Amino acid sequence: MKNVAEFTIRLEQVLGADGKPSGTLPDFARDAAEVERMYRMMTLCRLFDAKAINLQRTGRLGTYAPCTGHEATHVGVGAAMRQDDVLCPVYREYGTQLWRGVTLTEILVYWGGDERGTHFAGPRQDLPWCVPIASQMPIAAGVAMAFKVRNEPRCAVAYIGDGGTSEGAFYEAMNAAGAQKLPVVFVVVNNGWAISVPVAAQTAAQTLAQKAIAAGIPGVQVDGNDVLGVRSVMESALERARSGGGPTVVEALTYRLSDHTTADDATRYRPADELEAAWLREPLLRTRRYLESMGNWDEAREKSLREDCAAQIESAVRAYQTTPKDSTDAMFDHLFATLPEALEEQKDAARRWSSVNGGVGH
Amino acid sequence: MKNVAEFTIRLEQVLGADGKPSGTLPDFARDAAEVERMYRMMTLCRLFDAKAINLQRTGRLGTYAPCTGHEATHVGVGAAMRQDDVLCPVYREYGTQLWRGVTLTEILVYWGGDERGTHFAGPRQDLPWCVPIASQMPIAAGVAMAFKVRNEPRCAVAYIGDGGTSEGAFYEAMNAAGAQKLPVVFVVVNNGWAISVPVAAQTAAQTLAQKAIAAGIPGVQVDGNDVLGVRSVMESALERARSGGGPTVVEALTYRLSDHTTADDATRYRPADELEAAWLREPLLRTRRYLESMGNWDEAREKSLREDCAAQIESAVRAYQTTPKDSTDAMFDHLFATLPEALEEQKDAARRWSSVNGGVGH
Amino acid sequence: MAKVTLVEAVNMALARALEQDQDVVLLGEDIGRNGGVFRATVGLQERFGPLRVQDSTLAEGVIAGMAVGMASQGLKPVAEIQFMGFIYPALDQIANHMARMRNRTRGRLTMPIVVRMPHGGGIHAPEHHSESLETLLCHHAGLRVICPSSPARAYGLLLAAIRDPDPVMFLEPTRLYRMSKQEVLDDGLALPLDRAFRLREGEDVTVVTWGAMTHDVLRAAEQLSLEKIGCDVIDLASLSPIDHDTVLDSVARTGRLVIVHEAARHCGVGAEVAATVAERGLHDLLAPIRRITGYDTVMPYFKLEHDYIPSVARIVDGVREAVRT
Amino acid sequence: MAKVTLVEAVNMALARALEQDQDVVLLGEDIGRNGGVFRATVGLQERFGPLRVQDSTLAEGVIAGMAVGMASQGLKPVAEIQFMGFIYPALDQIANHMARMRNRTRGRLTMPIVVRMPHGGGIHAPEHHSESLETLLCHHAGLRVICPSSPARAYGLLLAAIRDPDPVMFLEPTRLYRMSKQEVLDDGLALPLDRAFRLREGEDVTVVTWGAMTHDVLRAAEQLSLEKIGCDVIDLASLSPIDHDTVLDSVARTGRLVIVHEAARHCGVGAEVAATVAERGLHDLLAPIRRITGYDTVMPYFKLEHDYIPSVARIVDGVREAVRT
Ligand SMILES: Cc1ncc(C[n+]2csc(CCOP(=O)(O)OP(=O)(O)O)c2C)c(N)n1
Ligand SMILES: Cc1ncc(C[n+]2csc(CCOP(=O)(O)OP(=O)(O)O)c2C)c(N)n1
Ligand SMILES: [Mg+2]
Ligand SMILES: [Mg+2]
Repeated sequence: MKNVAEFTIRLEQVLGADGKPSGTLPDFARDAAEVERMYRMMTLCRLFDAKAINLQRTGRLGTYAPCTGHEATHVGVGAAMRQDDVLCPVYREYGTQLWRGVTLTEILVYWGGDERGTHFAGPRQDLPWCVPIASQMPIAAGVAMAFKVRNEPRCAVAYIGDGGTSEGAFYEAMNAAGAQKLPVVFVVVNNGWAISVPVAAQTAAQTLAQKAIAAGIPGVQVDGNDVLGVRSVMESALERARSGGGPTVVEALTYRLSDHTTADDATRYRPADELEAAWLREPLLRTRRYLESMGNWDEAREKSLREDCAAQIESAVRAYQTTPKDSTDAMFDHLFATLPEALEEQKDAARRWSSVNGGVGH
Repeated sequence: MKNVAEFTIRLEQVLGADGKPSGTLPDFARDAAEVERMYRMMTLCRLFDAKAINLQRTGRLGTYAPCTGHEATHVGVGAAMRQDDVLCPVYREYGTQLWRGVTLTEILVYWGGDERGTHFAGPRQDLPWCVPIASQMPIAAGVAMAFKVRNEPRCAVAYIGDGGTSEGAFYEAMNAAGAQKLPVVFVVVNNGWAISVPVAAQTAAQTLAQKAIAAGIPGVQVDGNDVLGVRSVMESALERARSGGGPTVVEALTYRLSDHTTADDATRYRPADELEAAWLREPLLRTRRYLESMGNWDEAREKSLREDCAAQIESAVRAYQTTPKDSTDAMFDHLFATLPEALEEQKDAARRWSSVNGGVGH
Repeated sequence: MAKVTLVEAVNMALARALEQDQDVVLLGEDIGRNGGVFRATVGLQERFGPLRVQDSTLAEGVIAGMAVGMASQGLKPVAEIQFMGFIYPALDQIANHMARMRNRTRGRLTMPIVVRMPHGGGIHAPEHHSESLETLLCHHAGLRVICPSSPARAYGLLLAAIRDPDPVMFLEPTRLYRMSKQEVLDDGLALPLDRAFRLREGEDVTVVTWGAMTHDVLRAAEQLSLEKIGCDVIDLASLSPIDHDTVLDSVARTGRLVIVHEAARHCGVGAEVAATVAERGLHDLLAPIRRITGYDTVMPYFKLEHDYIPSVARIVDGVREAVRT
Repeated sequence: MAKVTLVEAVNMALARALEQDQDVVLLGEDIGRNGGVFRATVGLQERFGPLRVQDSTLAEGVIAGMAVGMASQGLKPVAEIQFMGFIYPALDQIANHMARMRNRTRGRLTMPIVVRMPHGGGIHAPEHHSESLETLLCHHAGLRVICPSSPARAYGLLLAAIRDPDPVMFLEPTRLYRMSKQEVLDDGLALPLDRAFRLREGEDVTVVTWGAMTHDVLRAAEQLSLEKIGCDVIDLASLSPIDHDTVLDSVARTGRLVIVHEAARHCGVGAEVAATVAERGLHDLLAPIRRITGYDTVMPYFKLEHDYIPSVARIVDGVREAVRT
């Protein structure tokens, strides 16, 4: 037998769990204001998560997918992207979305059961949340294809979870993007679990980054709790994509510190000690330690940051809670550019019955 | 960055294009009778192909997918399998099917537009031809799962083409088979083309064997025009699967020497010189040369083999052509174990209209 | 006799099938350790082991395809699709193989498969978790499509589905999963797979429905009885094939037909019921047929879902109109 | 004015759209160098280059998903699925994204997409190459579904579909691709997307059909005219939404309705036509509605396909019965 191809998968980490540099620091990591900006957003995400879970528990929000534990990945990716790049999210990457201009209120309106949450006043071209697992992947390839057709220096970024990598759509999209050299970066957020299924039961692959090899494109692992590492790896991948080098797969190694969603109870299936150990690697504290080591952070600033976040969150919750229910017309008005005549009657009926029902049939 | 995983893809070849050994000969390759058996089947396939194409051209067969060029792969795989293994074919792997007991008549009946061709009097558990590309892959994983559940030392073998590897189902199945360590071997027949699309446009992967890395399972290339190499690589992969080692991907490098099907005209898209060059690597001649070098073959034997094949083919064509059209009842009788009452009326109508139409509505 | 919810009845039937028949194998996402996101399979992996109750990789195409492969070798897979909205990646296998294998091989390979899936809305779930897509399955010959409307019918029909030698799509209405309890005897007795159930007798109008809507129809019928309007309520239960005779018999008596379903109206299963009556029972009809259905819009996210799902008031009104004309 | 086949008319419309609008991009399997397995895109890659006319990887999910992504950024993709039987891997994208994106984002991202696909049987093709699955698409709100029945209508409707700001599923009947030629002016004029076409006037019975069956229906009508039975033949052309008014107007005059389609009967689009007439036009009906359709079996492999597809004789007989009762 003769060797015909060889591949290596590498792991990047810039900031260790102790908040000390463990690799070569990228330039932005020496800019304290920039690091602070990321830390502030990570903190906002953490606090928002707690509030959203609380709203759900008290009957004021629908099922919600928390992001606790993923903040470094989400913010690192957001910070690496340009504003005119396009994000194709799954459902819990608030850090990236907030960075790009999605509002806390939009997030709440969405999980409050209202499509208007996806109207995104900020990043107008970003895709909305995507519930059918992995289906965002071919879409991201298409977004990238649009940039290629129009010869624009823009990139698509698609998220997918460890569980999502089991769906064919993940691979189909990687493969097509590779074959057509599309400007897209696929971020695999390996948070250890897909609801109750651990990664080891999801695939025999020892890394998820190596799935890129199937498509003939580069795959790289990064410590997903290291916001500096994530941003740095993403910047390289985006640069490569933007300059015509084609797609990259970035596997961010992190951990879902919460239940899958508020409808889930992870204690049923997840060992308590695994969760405990994961908390020791969580992303916020190490970023704070690093900021402190730059002489740029202290207890007072932390306190004031938390107050800022709380205020922002409160105001978003207020805006959410005062958003009146959408009218049934909306179900029809956004179905087509122009409602087919045949549906006018249904639109009228829906409006009529809505007022009779008062919204509940049961 | 640190290295976390490394992979190598290797290529096996035992018999060179010149018919001389180019690698370590497996034991069966020293058994002239065994090699002759394979050569005879390869020859039968080649001659049958010509006949089937001719039947189609003269209006006596429907669209037919030729196998010319693939004989070594197909026969090598067949010879490596045990009779109680299960084959999940695509549509042109007659060499494997014939080896396993599918008859020439069944193949003709099938391409003659009649489901009865899949009734397989021989390999009762084999799957029928599978037209929806890549959909045989998850089925093969399921066949293997049945063996695992019942703890039987049997394997599933699934074929897929180079084009087929672009479908998500290919990868989903590999991944699931890897995660669940199923006894299945996936044979990727890389014949260079998927209808009009060359492999290089189908994927950026430099080999198709490396697609296995995505699933965390072994992938290996073999010269698909080398029947000894194919059989040898398949025997190892099957042995591994049978003993609980899990799935393997085998990429057989061969070439589609024909049009895609009789409905296709490859001259529209395929460079003539590529085809010419491929003929120099075709599988029959080298096997014959090898047999000759074993002192086991000469012109007379060749001639008598060809006569044997022609006789077999003729008798199959006769059986095919004297097979009366199936009755419309068959459409209903095999829909469910017991036809739902609601369909009795339709069954009667179909029977009635069939005699009125005389089979043609246009 | 235990009082159980619909999801508990499903669990009981699955346990019994696993116990009685070694060939029965369950597979699906999160059905093992976690017991299913609705707890339909709770305790089963513990009891029958990880090969009989398998956590699948996250790929509906694999779940369905693996079921096809297992069935082809004689097993009786019972697959779960986590929500009906996620059936799409499984449709290639369901339509092109499961529904056709027996026919394509002229009876050589058969598909004794059940595909279970939560169906419909009304539980304030995320997007894509509330779909009613029975039409997509019903249009494929070779499949049976069943939708139970009570714990007892879920138990008896699921056992029948598992024992049936052909593929059965088993739609479990999410809003009934825990709606109410009913005494269900775990006696292993199956119900017939292609019979509709007459749930209430009435002489004025036939109301055909299935699944979760059954309960709203019964409530509407109760209200209408106060106005002396008698509803003959038929729970189709089997959406393919449909027990048209039961519907036609009823319409022959009442002369009026109202069909209620949650799925979108355009090409919904209600159209098939209406069309068949317009063919075979036209002369019995004293008034136009009415369909009270979900609208021809996307199933809305939960804030508007109760504006989409036909309400009791809408049903009452529709039936009243049918009777008045 | 050139006499062209239906497939040539499709090619003409595609060429014109590519020429007129830089945002139009074609994608699909074998559509480039090879010009499509039916030659619908022949010459277009040569003329417009490989970025405007793209050979896709062999993955229908990618073709549909890429179309969604491209459309979200303002392009107007025209995707080809090689045969309708291979639509399944694309359905997740079509149903969950293409049909819903405008609604889900409340108008922010729109889906000006056309998905073209050969439809139906009768050309002696391999298994899975002859399916009529319009119901699967029609049941999804947010999609338009079009099926032309002549070269001129294919040209005008395809142009309309490409210019429409919403997703249009465009079903091209394979047995019409080369059946006959018709003069088609390449004038860039589109036809309205949601109007049925009345192809023949008659006073005795309304016959509703679409796609390839239109020709068999017209032939049947011709035969029936010899028996003094006048058929009002309506080619629906748009299967979602349906131009019910045209059907109802006709039934109001004829009092009789026969629906002819190739797809399976159970939950076929014919059921929707029948149901709507039984709701809105019941009192006009002098006789039971009749559906003459493919059977509720798997579409057979080609030896039996002409026993499956309604024949002219079967149509003649069905219409005759409708008129006699
Ligand atoms: C096609 C599809 N199948 C099933 C589901 C139900 N489901 C929602 S989230 C989830 C697990 C996803 O896990 P992963 O991809 O690891 O993402 P994570 O939630 O961990 O971020 C499943 C099975 C779905 N949403 N879509
Ligand atoms: C799902 C699906 N899409 C498209 C087709 C049409 N089609 C038939 S064969 C083929 C190319 C297959 O190429 P490859 O996998 O390389 O196999 P080969 O024919 O070369 O053996 C295509 C696109 C199909 N049969 N199924
Ligand atoms: Mg995960
Ligand atoms: Mg090929």
